[in-house]
Amino acid sequence: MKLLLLHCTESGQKVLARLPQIGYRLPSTVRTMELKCTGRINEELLLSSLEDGFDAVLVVGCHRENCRYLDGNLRAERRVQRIARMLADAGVMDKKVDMLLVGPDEGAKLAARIAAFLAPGAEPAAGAETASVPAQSGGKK
Amino acid sequence: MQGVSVVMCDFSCQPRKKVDCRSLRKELAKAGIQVVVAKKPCRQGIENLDDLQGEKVLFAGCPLLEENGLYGRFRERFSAAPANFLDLDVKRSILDLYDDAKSIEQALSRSIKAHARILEAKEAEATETVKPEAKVLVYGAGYSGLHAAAALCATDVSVDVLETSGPTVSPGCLAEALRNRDAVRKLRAAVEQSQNGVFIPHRNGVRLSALENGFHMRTGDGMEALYGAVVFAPERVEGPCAEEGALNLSALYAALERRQQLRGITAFLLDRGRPSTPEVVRDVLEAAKIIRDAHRGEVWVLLRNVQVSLQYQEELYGDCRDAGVVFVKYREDLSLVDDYGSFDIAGHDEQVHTAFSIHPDRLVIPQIPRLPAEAGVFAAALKLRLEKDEYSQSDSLWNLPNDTNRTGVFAVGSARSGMIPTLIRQDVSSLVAAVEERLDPAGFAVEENIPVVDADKCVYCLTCVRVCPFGAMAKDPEQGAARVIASACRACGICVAECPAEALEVRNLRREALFSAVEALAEAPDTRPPAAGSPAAGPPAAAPTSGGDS
Amino acid sequence: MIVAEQKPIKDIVAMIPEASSLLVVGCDTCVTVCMAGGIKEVNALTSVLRMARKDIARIEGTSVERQCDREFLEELEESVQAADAVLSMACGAGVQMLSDYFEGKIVLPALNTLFMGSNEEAGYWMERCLGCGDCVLDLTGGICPRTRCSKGLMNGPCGGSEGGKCEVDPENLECGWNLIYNRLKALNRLDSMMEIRPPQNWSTSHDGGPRRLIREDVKL
Amino acid sequence: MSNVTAESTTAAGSQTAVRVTAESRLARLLDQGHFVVTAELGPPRSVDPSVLDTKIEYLKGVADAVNITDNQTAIVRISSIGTATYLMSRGMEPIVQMTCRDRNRLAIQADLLGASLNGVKNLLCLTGDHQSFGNHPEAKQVYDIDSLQLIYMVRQMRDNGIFQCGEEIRNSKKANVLPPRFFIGGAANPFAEPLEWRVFRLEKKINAGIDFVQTQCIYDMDVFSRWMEMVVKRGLHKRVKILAGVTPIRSLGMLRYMKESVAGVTVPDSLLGRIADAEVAREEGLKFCAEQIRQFQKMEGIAGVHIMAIEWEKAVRGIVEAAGLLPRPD
Repeated sequence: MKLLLLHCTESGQKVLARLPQIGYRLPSTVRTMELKCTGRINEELLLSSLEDGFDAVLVVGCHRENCRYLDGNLRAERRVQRIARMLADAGVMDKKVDMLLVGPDEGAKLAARIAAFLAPGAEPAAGAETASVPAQSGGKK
Repeated sequence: MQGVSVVMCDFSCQPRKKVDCRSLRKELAKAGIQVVVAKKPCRQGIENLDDLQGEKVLFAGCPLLEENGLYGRFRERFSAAPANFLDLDVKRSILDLYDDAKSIEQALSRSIKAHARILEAKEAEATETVKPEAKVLVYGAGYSGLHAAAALCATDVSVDVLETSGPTVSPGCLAEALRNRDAVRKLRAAVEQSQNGVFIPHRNGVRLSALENGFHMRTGDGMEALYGAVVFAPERVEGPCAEEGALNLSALYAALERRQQLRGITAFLLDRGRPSTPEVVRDVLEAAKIIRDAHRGEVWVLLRNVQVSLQYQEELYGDCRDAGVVFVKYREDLSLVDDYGSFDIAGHDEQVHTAFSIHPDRLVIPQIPRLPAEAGVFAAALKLRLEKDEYSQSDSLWNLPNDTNRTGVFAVGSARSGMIPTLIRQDVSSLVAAVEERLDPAGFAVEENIPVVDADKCVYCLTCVRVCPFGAMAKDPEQGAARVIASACRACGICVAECPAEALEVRNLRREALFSAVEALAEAPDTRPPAAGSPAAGPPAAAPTSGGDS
Repeated sequence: MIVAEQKPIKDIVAMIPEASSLLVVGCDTCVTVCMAGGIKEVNALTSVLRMARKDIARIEGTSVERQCDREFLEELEESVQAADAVLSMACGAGVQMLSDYFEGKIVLPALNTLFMGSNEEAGYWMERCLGCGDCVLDLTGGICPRTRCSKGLMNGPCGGSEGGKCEVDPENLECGWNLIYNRLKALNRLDSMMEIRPPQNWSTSHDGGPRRLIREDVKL
Repeated sequence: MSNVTAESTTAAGSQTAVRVTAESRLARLLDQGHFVVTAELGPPRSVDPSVLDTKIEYLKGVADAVNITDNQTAIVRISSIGTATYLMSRGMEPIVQMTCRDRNRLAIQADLLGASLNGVKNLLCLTGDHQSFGNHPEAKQVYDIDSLQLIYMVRQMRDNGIFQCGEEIRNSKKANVLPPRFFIGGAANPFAEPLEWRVFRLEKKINAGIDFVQTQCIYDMDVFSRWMEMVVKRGLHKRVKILAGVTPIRSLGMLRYMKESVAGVTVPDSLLGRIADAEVAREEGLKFCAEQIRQFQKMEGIAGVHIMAIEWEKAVRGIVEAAGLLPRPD
């Protein structure tokens, strides 16, 4: 399960930067991409990310009423909802998009959401960690 | 990617997580990226980078380098333009990574490649500075507008004051104006007598349009002027009472102003329908005191649900209690019988649980002051956001107290918050600083990542003009396309996301660069098998909830 | 401007027949401006379809200036011929032109064409004209009663007008005749509202059959 | 009547036998295997009953049921249901024609309830002529539903006891479902383009729920025979009672007009020649009409004839007599 975090420079970046402080490391299948504001994220970016090979995209933006650009986060949220609905209606079950509104100090919330994305139906987190084996990409470039 | 070189910290500060620079170099060389490793750059500096090739440099380091000003010095040393330099915090990636040595390099190369693509697409740009017009327009000659104008005039800024037809003092400052009768007159005089203050009557509509370096105004009389900044201080107006014979606050204050005798019982009826704002309460209590003290009248204040956030409200309550004002907290079932301008009021006092009935000599029903229509038009022309209660300041505005969503437009008084005289005085002093900064003759730099319009692609649908939260997009009839007002743009990218014709691009993060960066991220192999879900340090409550393949 | 909206994606996915290649064609004029069928929507829909219809080997998207002009459709010759089916993201006129031009191809509509209207604010479009072929705006203060009145009355307002709102949607819909009344009153032209308007000649509308406009002077 | 519900509560499109015999005389006669005769009566344009009385006189005892047109050719006349009620009071059985041009689904359903209340048993569902042909060409058209949808709607009302919206046809939750019960007819035009589609259109109408069909007036017996062959081949004649339509030729001019100006009517040149050569065109026309009917009686799948003597009801008796179809059964 490959997950892309599209996050903003404000709360999104800050919450990511503070993850090590709460002892959380991003799982290896998670990639991050920073944008100035989640308002830049549109349908095209979300969908092309999924097409590029990500199984899910999680948009991480600021809380409501807290966007530096007034309503970039709300615009992103609506677009994400629209695409989520569109994918569900189109019968695309293996791809997901979601939005998380966080404050800089809500690393645990982000971590929980990532975990929920990555381990649907799998063993609990601890088990997953012990099962981890260094990956070898072999011939794949 | 021939043009991009990477300078990377050797991360010797991370003894447990050594980066194998050789394998990383090899990995990146495949993509045509040269890597130069700097040894302890944060301590030893970054001078010895002679074999650096390529025009564009991606510096992969940690926030320490930025904090120590090393990036700045690096840019100076290699005279790198902003478009040719990008810094990347790889320390976080390293911390996030795993004990397995190989995976660090893979993860880093992935991240570096993605950013190299972004850097590659960065365009050289001239550093844009905008030289603003030297004048300020103050919209509104009310209490706050005059304060602002007087303060600005005192700093040698040229000020035009647009005088609307509203009252000289808006509700909220009535008490202040009455107590200090000369204050308003003095403020006005200060503007008039200063060399640089001019009053312009607001007649026949005023048209305002945004320019790169300020605003253009044209009055109905044909007068035209250019301004570098606008102070939005509209006077709010209290509407008339629905009950014939009852007074609104402004009418009562006019009576007090005329020194009319207000003997007998004066009843104030508050919170009808909507809770009263603190300014209204303040004006009411102030009037009550005057009526008690100067007119020997009896005062009843009927209230239900006052907003109790005003700083000095308790104090005022106290004052008025001392002055003998009768407070009644009425219930919903208050009866108000209008007998041709004479009122019978009966109800139940919730605090002392008794019924009451009064027959006041005059009834005052304060109305919620409203922004006059022409001020709304003015605000719309500037794309100012009028939030609830018609304030021009959004909750999410973060900068200085006077900032609005439109750069170059500042708010004081009722446009900014409640009409609280102490607050207005504080605001005006910060306003003066903000305006001075804005009108700095040296100019101000525009945001780096502003959007650019591809006029060939633009279908002139004006979506960007409508969605821009900062009023930074305008129509350009000459070009037949949308235009970016760079000085107002805050580079959020909302317009780029919304543009239906894909005619807008963020200057330094073009669609192609962004998409190929995402692609690069997706292409990179995982560092661990996909089955490895949450790491041990993950949140304790991250129990899986739904099925699916993993 | 013609205003349209995308059909529910479920319907679009279902209407596309078995094919080995599909071409999605947008239109750069009205439907781009109303954000229903421009290049951006083409890209998004193409992405979703690629994920939803994995049975179709090739799904591509493109866009032309105006689908309602043959001359612009010429540009599509090659790509349409290479596809088994074409999904048009234009208004009904565009879909029909495309289907006429490429007769042998299955041409499908991705949009529901809604009305001729205005863009009131970002994300809000409103019907302004029925295209009845017999304009009465000179008599009604520039507000069309046939379009803005739910009943299309010509001698309104009816009894369902309350507080300036129409009974059909008292929350959001303004009574067209109330608007006309206020406008005419402001223009001091209320007398034109007192005239009894005779029944309309609907033969200039679609009721007279599909309409054609022939300008001999231009045709020459 | 109970067998109607029993027989045909299945969705429209199933092959239900026509059994609305208990109330509709037309249905009963068809069921009994009689070669039925229906005629057409155009209501007059004023409330003067004398015209109507005369027309009734001409058709009484000649036609088993009489079609009452509904604002035929989009010209305002007495309403079909109003005329039908008058006819019933004079002891005749009407077939009410209902078009989609002037009424939306609300008005149609309401009128059908009213018609049923007054005893109308037969209904012919039509799209209706475009208003531009009539005397109110500026009128706004309705066409809320088309003839197919109308047929299906009436069938749903009759067999499932529901309105078009799905609500049951009853006055309260406890009351009985009492829908209008009609012997449902439709029109078929074997001569309109595209010819090969015409049989399928009939089949579609059968699937929607018609019990009988009356055809457009026939002049070209060859084309009609070919159409009937296709109908029989598809077994449609077993699913619907087919009444062949004829319009007696009054004059050469009328025939020419029919050929040139009426869409969906074909007149072979041989017929045109025959009438042109005749001494008295009118008599030759009546003779041709009777000949046609005799031919229909021999053709497989034709259950009767529908005589549309436009504003010439007087001629019907002679035609029926000449075709050997008098007296009519009870």
